[in-house]
Amino acid sequence: MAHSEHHTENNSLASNIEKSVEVKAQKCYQCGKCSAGCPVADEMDFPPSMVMRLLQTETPENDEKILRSHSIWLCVTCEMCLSRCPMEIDIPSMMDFLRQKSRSEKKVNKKAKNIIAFHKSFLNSIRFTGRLYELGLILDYKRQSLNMTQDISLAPKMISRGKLHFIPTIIKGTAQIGRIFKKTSN
Amino acid sequence: MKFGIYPGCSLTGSARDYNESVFALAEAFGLEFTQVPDWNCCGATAAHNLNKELSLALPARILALAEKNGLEEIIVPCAACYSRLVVTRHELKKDPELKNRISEVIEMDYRGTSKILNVIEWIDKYITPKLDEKLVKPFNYKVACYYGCLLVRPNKVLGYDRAEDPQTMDIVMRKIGAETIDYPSKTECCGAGLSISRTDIVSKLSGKIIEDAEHRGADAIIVACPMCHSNLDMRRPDINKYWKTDFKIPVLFVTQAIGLAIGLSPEKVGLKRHFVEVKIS
Amino acid sequence: MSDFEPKVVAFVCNWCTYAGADLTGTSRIKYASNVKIIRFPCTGRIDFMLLLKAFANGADGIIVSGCHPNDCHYTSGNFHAKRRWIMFKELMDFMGVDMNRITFSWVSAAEGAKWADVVNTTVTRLREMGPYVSYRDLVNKSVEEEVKNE
Amino acid sequence: MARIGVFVCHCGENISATVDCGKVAETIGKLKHVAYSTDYKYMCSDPGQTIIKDAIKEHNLTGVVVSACSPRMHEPTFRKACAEGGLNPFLCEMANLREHCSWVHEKNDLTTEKAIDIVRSQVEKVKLNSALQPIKVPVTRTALVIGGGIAGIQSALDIANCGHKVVMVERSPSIGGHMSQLSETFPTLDCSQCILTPRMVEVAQHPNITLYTYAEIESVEGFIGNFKVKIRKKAKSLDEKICTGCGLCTTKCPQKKIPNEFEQGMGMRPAIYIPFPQAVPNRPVIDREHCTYYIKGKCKVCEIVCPTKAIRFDQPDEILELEIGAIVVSTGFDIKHADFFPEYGYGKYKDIIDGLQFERLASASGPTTGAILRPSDGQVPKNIVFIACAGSRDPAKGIAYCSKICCMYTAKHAMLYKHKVHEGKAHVFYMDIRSGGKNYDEFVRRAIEEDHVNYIRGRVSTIYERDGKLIVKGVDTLLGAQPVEIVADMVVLATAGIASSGAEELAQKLHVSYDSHKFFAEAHPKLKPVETNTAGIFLAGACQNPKDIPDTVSQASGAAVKVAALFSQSELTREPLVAAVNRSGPPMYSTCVGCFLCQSVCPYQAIEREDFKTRDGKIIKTVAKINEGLCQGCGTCVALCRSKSIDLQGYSNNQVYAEVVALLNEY
Repeated sequence: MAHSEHHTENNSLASNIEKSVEVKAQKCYQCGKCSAGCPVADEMDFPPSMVMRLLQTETPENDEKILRSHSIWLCVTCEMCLSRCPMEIDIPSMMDFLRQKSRSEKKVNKKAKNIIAFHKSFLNSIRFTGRLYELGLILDYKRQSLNMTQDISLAPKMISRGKLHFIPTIIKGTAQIGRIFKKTSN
Repeated sequence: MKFGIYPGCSLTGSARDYNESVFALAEAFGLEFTQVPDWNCCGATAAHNLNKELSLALPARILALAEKNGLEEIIVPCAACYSRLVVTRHELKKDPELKNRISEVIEMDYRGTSKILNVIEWIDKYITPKLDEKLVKPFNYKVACYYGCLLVRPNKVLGYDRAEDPQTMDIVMRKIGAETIDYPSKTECCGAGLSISRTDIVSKLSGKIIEDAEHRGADAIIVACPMCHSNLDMRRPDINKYWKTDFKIPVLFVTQAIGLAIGLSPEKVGLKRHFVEVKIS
Repeated sequence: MSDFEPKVVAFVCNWCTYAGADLTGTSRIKYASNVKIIRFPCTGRIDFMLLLKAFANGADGIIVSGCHPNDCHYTSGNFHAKRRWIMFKELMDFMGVDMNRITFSWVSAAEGAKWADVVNTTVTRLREMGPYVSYRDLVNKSVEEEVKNE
Repeated sequence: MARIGVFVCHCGENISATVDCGKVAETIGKLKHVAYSTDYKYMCSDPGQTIIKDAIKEHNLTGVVVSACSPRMHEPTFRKACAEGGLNPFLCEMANLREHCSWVHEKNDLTTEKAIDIVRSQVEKVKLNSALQPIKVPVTRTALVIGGGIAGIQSALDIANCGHKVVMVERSPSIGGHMSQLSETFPTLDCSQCILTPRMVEVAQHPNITLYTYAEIESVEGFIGNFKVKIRKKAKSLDEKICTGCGLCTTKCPQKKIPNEFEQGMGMRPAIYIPFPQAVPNRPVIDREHCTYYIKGKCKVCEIVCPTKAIRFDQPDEILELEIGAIVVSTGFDIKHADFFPEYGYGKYKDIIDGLQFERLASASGPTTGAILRPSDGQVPKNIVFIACAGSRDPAKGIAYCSKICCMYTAKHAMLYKHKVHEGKAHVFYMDIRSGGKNYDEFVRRAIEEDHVNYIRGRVSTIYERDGKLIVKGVDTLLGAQPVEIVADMVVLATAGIASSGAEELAQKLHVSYDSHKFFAEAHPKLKPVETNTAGIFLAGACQNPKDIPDTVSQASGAAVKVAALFSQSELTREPLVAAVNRSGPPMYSTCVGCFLCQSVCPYQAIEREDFKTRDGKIIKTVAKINEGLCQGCGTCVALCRSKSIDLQGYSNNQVYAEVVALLNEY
């Protein structure tokens, strides 16, 4: 702790992460156990241990690579990396931070378009009704992602099994939910 | 005895079967629930992916409502909701400043006093003690208990079972007569919230789990999470298409299996709503 | 209160905490300079009346630290210290001495980092508590009053 | 009137980099009673010491404060210098400006002010010091060596060869330790038992060494030169003098299903057993926990078959009381077992073994007579995986340190495997290869270059079983974290080296420090690596931290020299920092009220009774008296004394009070 006081304040992504979510990138010694256990590592442009390594360099070029990566959006928060990390580095929390930073700096990877569209549709749904309205979510997601034909056969089957409602449930506290969204939107 | 229950959105929609089986079990064992009044969605994966504060505020509102209504114990059947609620309680306990800020956001007092039970904890506490006397149709099948991610991770926060090769669900299943298999995919991820946006990944990951269970001779996969269920059950056609297979192994909620074992009808526990036909009864 | 720097005296045993604090130095771990150490052979040697003398002489806080239970170089000195400490604490609490100003800890010869931690948390706490003028006032007042009465 | 000299050391730049030493000397020089104050670059150097000696004479000093490093480092140096300058050495105190000030604070005025406060408190203290004479105590020239592995063996032989008596205590039935379990040793691949066994025999036959196996330390009292040690000789249930070691009993014992400790559980042994063929002493013991007779009350087959009638079922444990002058602790280490690893199956897969188990498989005297076979089905593994850093360097599992020996023995294991199974494939998952040491890195390179061992840089995430094979999932971090999945027949975990079981209890009996991992702590990380904080107790081998054989043997010889040096004198001088009950005459007086509470807290039974008598012999009063030979100066009696009649020389009430006042008040 005291040693780091010698360093000048820097604005690298790693130091931002340390300040915001108390995850210290320099703790990583590159054993790769996170990447080895990550279920989506082979889909990622940078597996988790590589993200850690890029952070450690603290260069603007590599910080940029992370924020523009597909990896941060593919992370499913299954927590396997944290569960097995010998250094107990909270990669999932770090990924949450990186996703938010990537969005706020408008650096979202194009391939992650659908994933974000889904998340946005999800939040839109609860924003106005308080609960998830699954049919609404699917329709809104189709609108946002323009994937009109996806899952076209699923909906009728769901409806026939009573798993999809036509009318959303609206809770009493919707105004309050709206305010929660507003207050946390910064 | 009265408990609070936070069903969560899935149980009112795509996981109606789970909901039905939980309520059927409660009824059979003379247990009564009080729903957390006017509950809202916990925010799930979407909230913590896009907005950390929102991901804490939504569960905090639920917990505050439970407290306000004197619910000392709430059962949360959905593993995803369970995870969000417990994580929120942990984060707010750790950081009193954050707790005050969130209390202000939700316009309610939050103290973090309600006890949160996942479905297995609920079964262990209230069902298991009276299970032997009610058991009429032992569940004589070989099953693969699938815990997924959110029931056991992050283990240090949830403090439930063990992170590798958990056992609690296996123990419950053995109590009703099942043989449980040891298989490594127990806590591998099914693809979770990528179901709609990246169906290909979900098909791949869920397919691996199903293959592992089938390969080791399981007759059924037992789950305790609506998201896992929908990925393994509702996504089965996608999985079979992705892997060019014809996996037929059914996926049951643990509450459904118990329901059958105590003699409830397949309809009563919602088995008819599954996509993959359940030939077990 | 932000500029206030508390004066802290640490009463430590030679074998564990003094050696531990030496290790903090050897390891170049930094900590707040408010603390000054007085070496005793053993925490068993520490007469707790000395703590009151320290407060009377301007200390804002005190650390008492020795070997972990069972690790005492002299077998049982730290147990005797602990027992006397419990009595002393009750008594002082009753008499209105602020026991939050005293940190009692175990730091072994191998726990250099822990020593820095004990010092830093104590100093941080004392910075918030402010100077211990109430005790010094009490001592001075009673002397003045006694003089007056005579 | 007091005339104090103050000598402020820069310690090169160690102190002066953050403390303004000149200012310290100048400020202190202005204090009342300070007759001389100066600063110098290296006070401990010869010219530095000369400055002190000259000043004592020139300024007629009555006390000296050396403001330098920790007194734990150089107090003897400066006390000696003072004595040479004509001042009683106990009139010298040290102010710790280095470890407690310059090294732990930033450079600023506050740090210099703190330094001044520290020096001032020592000036006030030293004013109250009194001239003391050292106490002389005799030395018992017998050493105790605890633990009979290679460390203990080496120490014992070295001390015994210096002509001193040695008592060796080993808790298992044979000496030899882990080294006797090893197959071949790196980096030369010479057979471990071949080089160890002659040494074991030498211990047993050495006229100066008394060996107690199957024995443990019960208690240790006393101090350097004069320890009193109680040893529990556990009942071996036979008369060792009569037993010829023929071993008939061990072959006839009907209870044969006890996991063999020597084979790391990969073989079975009977209840009456000799741990391994080369055991020293080569006599069996009965494991009472598993013996049918002790469990069910009948059997006695061993007694019936014994040709010399040596079996003694009712033999009790024996307690020996020994006078000991010095102690070498060489209790060695244990390793973590496979069940420590949840992600590798909690130990449920038979073909995941630890390093010591592999040693037994590879050993010609092992359960497979040297063939590498899977424990599950006895097949030769065609594909074998070694995992380095299993548990080590893993703070999440509570072990942050590097176990030091694993890189080398993993390379050795892979090499041995390749030498025995030519067509097999060996893979090593590693994080770093730490092969510092003579011919060590060359050895690892040989494994890679000549034996084609496949080194993969990455840690394994999980291992599971499928169709009788072990699936090992890792990544190759040198290929951008590319996934690696190996279908293995056997996995060897290079598990962390940990402190030996019972290390903590032993440390507490010995009153030596130990770290959070229960490894024994050395007195100084660099300059006193063999000593402990307790005078007369030394360390050898892996009880301090995991070490390989050469390091262990070197340290063991080092510890032996420390013991030999101690035994080279017939008397020791001890610091006279002991307690004293006040006395004044005439004829005799003490404020002691004779409550003797001090007696009840004294850990050394050093408090005696003294009667004050009238001229005609009538007792007026009985008061406490300190036996200086026994008192160790802990001062517990001082703090407890209600009438303030006991004081501790060197840490008197007045001295400590003066320190407190001086630390807190500027004047």
